[in-house]
Amino acid sequence: MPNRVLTFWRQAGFVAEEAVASVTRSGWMSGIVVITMTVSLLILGGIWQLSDDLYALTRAVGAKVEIMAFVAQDGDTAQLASAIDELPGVASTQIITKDQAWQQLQQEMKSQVDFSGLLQDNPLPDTIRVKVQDPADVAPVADKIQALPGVEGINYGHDLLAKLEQIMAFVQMAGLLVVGALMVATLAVTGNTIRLTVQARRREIEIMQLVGASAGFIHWPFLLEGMIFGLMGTLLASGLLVPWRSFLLIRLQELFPFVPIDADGLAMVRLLSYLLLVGMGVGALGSLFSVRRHLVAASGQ
Amino acid sequence: MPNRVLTFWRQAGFVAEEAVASVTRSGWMSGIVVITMTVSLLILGGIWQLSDDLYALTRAVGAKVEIMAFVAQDGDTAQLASAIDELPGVASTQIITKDQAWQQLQQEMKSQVDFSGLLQDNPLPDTIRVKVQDPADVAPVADKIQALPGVEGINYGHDLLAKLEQIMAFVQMAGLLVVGALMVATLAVTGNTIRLTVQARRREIEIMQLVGASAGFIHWPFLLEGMIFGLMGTLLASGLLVPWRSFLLIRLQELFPFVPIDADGLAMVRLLSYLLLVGMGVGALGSLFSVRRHLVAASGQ
Amino acid sequence: MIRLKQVSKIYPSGVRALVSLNLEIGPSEFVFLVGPSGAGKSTMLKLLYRSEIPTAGQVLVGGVDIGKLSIRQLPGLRQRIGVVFQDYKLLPQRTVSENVAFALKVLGTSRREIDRRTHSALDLVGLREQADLMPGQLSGGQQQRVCLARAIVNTPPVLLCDEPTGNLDPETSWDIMRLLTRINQHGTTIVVATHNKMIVDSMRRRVVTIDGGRLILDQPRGGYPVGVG
Amino acid sequence: MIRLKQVSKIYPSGVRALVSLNLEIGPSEFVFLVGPSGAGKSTMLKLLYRSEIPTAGQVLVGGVDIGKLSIRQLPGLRQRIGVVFQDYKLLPQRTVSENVAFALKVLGTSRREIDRRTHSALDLVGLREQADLMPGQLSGGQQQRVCLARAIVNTPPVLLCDEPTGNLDPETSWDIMRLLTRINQHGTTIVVATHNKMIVDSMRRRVVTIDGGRLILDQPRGGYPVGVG
Ligand SMILES: Nc1ncnc2c1ncn2[C@@H]1O[C@H](COP(=O)(O)OP(=O)(O)OP(=O)(O)O)[C@@H](O)[C@H]1O
Ligand SMILES: Nc1ncnc2c1ncn2[C@@H]1O[C@H](COP(=O)(O)OP(=O)(O)OP(=O)(O)O)[C@@H](O)[C@H]1O
Ligand SMILES: [Mg+2]
Ligand SMILES: [Mg+2]
Repeated sequence: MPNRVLTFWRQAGFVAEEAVASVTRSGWMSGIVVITMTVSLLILGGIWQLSDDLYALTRAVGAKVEIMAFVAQDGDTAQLASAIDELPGVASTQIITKDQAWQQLQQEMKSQVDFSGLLQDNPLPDTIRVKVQDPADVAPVADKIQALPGVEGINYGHDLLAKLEQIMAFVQMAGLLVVGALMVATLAVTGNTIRLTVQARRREIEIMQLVGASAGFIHWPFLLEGMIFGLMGTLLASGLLVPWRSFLLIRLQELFPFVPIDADGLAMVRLLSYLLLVGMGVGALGSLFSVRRHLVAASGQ
Repeated sequence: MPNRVLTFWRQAGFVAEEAVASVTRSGWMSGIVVITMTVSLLILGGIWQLSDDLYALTRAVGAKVEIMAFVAQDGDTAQLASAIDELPGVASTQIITKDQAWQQLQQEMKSQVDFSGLLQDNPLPDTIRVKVQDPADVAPVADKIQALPGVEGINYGHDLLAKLEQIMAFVQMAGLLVVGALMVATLAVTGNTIRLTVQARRREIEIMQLVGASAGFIHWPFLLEGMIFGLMGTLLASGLLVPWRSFLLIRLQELFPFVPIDADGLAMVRLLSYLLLVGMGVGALGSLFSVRRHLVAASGQ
Repeated sequence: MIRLKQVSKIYPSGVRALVSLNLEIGPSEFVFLVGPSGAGKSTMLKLLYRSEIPTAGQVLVGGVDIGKLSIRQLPGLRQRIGVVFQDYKLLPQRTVSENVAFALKVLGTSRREIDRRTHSALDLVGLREQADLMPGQLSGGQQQRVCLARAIVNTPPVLLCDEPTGNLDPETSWDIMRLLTRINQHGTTIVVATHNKMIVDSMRRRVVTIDGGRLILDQPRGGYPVGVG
Repeated sequence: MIRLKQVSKIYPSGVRALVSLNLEIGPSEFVFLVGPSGAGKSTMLKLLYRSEIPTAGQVLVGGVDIGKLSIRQLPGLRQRIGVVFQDYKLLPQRTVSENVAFALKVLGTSRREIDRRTHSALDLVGLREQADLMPGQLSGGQQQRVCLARAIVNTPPVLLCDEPTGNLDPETSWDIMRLLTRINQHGTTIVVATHNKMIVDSMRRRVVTIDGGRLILDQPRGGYPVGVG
C-alpha cells in the first residue's frame, strides 16, 4: 500500500526533524551532554593510546636485545655468519673480529684494569652479533645458533628479556583493565547525563503518549539525539586527541631516541572509530533506557 | 536580639533539613550525581596515584646507581673507605678487594674470554662501592670522591642517570598535565551533572522566591546538597582506590623486586583529602552557579 | 460508545475515587459531568483514555475493554480520543501551532494537510494570531484554547474535556461551548467535566452528577444540581 | 496600599499586555479584576508581586516603588504578599502540609507555631484530611485550595488571587469567597482576578474591568460587565 509507505516516510522525516530540533532547542543542556561526552571520550581515548604506546615502547626495547655468538678458535667466522643469517627469524648479523673486541675491551676498562700488567696475547674469540625480527623469537633463535657447529658459546640478555616480557604482560593487562574500567565509567557518566536530560523532558514524553504516538515513534527522536551527541562528542574529542598524541610522540621519542616510535596513522583511525562507536552507542543506549523508564511510567500500568 | 538569633538558628536548621531531605527525596537523581562524582574522582585519584608511583619508581631506580671508586696501587683502601663514608650525602660504602674482583671477572667472562691464555697476575685495583642517599647527589659526590687522594679513578652510571632524570622530569610534567586536565574534566562533568539536577528543580527555586525566601536561604540547601554529593562520591571512590592501590603495589613490586616500593600511608591520606576537597568544592560550586542562574532568571529582571 | 460497568478506582494512597459506577454514553451524545471538587470527575475521564486503569470493573470505549489493552495498542486508542486537560499539558518549548500540529505529525499526515488542519483548528478557537508564540507567552485562557485546538485537530470520534472553561471569561466560554456543540453535531461523542453552573443550566443537555465517587443523578436534559456535596 | 501610575507592560514578544494603566487600591479593600481572556489581568498581578517589571510607569505597594527594588529587597516584598496562582505552583515532591508550611519555614518561624498555623490554614480550606498527601494525589480543586492555604498561612497584608475558583464547584467557590471576605475583614487588601460572573455579581464589591490592557470600567459596587471583549 503506497499510502502506508508514504506515512512511514513522513513519520521518519518527522523523527529526524524532531531529533535535530531537540538538540538545538535545549541549547545549554545539549551543550552539557556534549561536553560530558567529549571529556569522557577524551579520557578513554587518551588512556587507550597511552597504554598502546607503552606496549609498543616495551616491545621496541625488546627488539633491541641481541644475541652474541662466540666462534670457536677453529671456526670459520664468515661462513657461520651467513649460516646464521639464513636461520628463520634472524634480521641481521654483524661480525666483530677478536681484534676489534680486544681493542674495545681495553678502551672500556681503561680505568679499571691495568692492561700494562697483562700479557699482550688477545684472549678473546671472534663474535657474531645477531639481531632478530621479533623479540619473542630471541630464545628459540639463540637455541638454534647454539646448536650450530663452530659456535663455542652464546650470550644474550636473558634476564632482561624475561623482565621485559613480564612488563609487557603487565602493561597489556593493566591497559586492558584501565581501558575497560574507563569504558564502563564513560558509559555510566554520559548515559546518566543523557538520562537527566530525558528526565527533564518527561512531560514531552507524556504528551506524546497522550496524543497517541507509538512507543517506537517516541523512542526514535531520543535515540537519534543520543547518537548526535555521541557523534559531536567524538568529533570534539578527536580534535583534541590527535594533536595531544603528536605532542606525546615527540616527547617520547626525545626520551628514547634509540627506540623507533612510529606514528601509526592507521592505529589512530582505528582508535577514533572505536571512540565513535562507544560514543554513539552510549548516547543511543542512555536515551533508550531512560525513555523506556518514562514510557512504562506514563502508560497507566 | 535573642529573637533574631533564634530565627537564624531555625533557618539554619531548616536549610540542613532541606539539604538532607532533598538528597533522599530525589533518590535516583542523587544516585546519578554520586555515581558520576565517584567515577570522576576515581579516575582523577587513580591517575594521580599512578603518576606518583611512576615518579617514585624512577626515583628508586635512580637510587640504585652506585659510584665505583678505584683505589690506586699504593692507596690505603680501608682508610679511603672511611674517608668516603664521612662525605655528606654518602649512604654506605663497601670494599671489594682486587682478588674478589678478579675472581668475579673470571666468573662473568667464562664463555667470552679464554683465561688460560692469560697471565695469572691480577691486573685489577681494589674497588670501593659507594651508595648515596639521594640519586640527585650522585654527580657531586662522585666529584668529591674523585678529588680524594689515593683514588685512581671512578665510574658511575653517568648516562643512565641523565636519562633517568629526563624520564623523571617527563613523568612529573606529564603527570601534572594529565592530573590537571582530569581535574578540569571532573569539574566539568560533575558540575554539569549537578546543574542538570538543579535545573530539574527550577520550579522549586521559583516557588521559594515567590514565598519570599532570601537568595542566601535558597542557595544554602543546594550548596549543602552539592557538598553531601561530594562527600559521598569521595567516600565511594576511596573505597575503591585503596584496594586498587594495594593490588597495583603488589604487582609493581613483583615486576621490580630490586626496587623498594613502600606503601606510603600518609601519601594515601593526603591524596584522599585532596579528593575530598575537589569533590566537595565541585559539588558546592556546581550547585552555586546553576542556582544563581535560576535566581536571576526568576527575579523578574 | 462508552460504557462503564461496576467501575471502582482506589488510588494507591487508599482514596476511593470511584465506587461501583455504571454509565452508558451512546454515540454522538453530549454529556456534562458535574460534582463537587474531589468527586471523581477527572478520575473518570482518566479511565476513559487509560491514563489510569480501574481497580475493579470494565471500561469499554467503542466496544473495546480498554483495561485490557497492551502498551502496543494504546496509541490506537489515544488517537481516537481527544482530551482537553485541566492543566493544559502543552509543550513549553514549542510554538502554539507546533503544539497543535503535533498530534497530526505523529500519525504521518502530509505537511500540507497538517498546515491546513492546524490553521483551521486555531481559527476555530480564535488564536490565529498567536500561532507562532510560545505557550508561556499566552494567558491562562489562551493556553486552554490551544489545548482544545490540539484535541480536535485530529477529528477524533470521542472528545473528553476537563474543565474546558475553568480559566475562560463568560464570552469565550460560550464561544467554546458553541464550538463543542458544532463538533458534536458532526457525530463526535463529547464528555465535559465542569463546574460552570451557568453553562450547564442553559445548555439543557444530559447531566451526570457524581459525588464521593458514586453516580447520584443522571438527567437527560438537566441543569446544575443544587445542594449536592 | 497599591498604586499603579501610567503603567505599561510590553512583553519581549511585542504584545502590549497593559497600556498606561492608572489604579489606586486602598488598604483593606476587596477588588475584583475582570476582563476577557488575554486582557492583562494576570500581567497586572505579576507586576504587583514583581514577577514582571513594568515597561513604563510606577507600581507602588505600601508606598514602595517595587520596580526599583533590588534582588536583596525582593524577599521582603514577597513575604508581605500572598499569591494564589492560576496554575497552583505547588511543589510536587512535598506533602500538602509541607507545601503550606514552606512559607513559614523560610521566615524562621518556630516549629510549634508552624504546626499550629499550618493546621488552621488547612482547616480553613477544608483539607485537614489531605495534609499528608502529595499534590499529585489531589483533584484540581483541592490543589487550588492548597495554594490558597499557603498564601494566607503567613497572614500577609496583601493577598492576590488569580482565578481562585476557576477549578472549583459552586459550593466550594462560595466557601472560598466567604473565607476571603473574612480575611479581608481582618484588614488584608485583596485583589481577585476572576471570570466567575455568578460570584462577582452577587458579592457587590468593587469591580475593575480591563480589556486589551486598558482600564475600561471601575465600579465601586459593581457586577460582571456584559458585552465586554
Ligand atoms: N493520583 C492520585 N493519587 C491518589 N489520589 C488521587 C489521585 N488523583 C486524584 N486522587 C483523589 O481522588 C479523588 C477524586 O479526584 P478527582 O481528580 O477525580 O476529582 P475531581 O472530581 O476531578 O475534582 P476537581 O473538580 O477538584 O478537579 C480526590 O479525593 C483526590 O484526592
Ligand atoms: N510571558 C509572556 N510573554 C509574552 N506575552 C505574554 C506573556 N504573558 C502574557 N502574555 C500576553 O499578554 C496578554 C495578557 O496576558 P495575561 O496573562 O495578563 O491575560 P489574562 O487577562 O490573565 O487572561 P486569562 O483570563 O486568559 O488568564 C496576552 O495576550 C498574552 O498572550
Ligand atoms: Mg478534576
Ligand atoms: Mg490570567
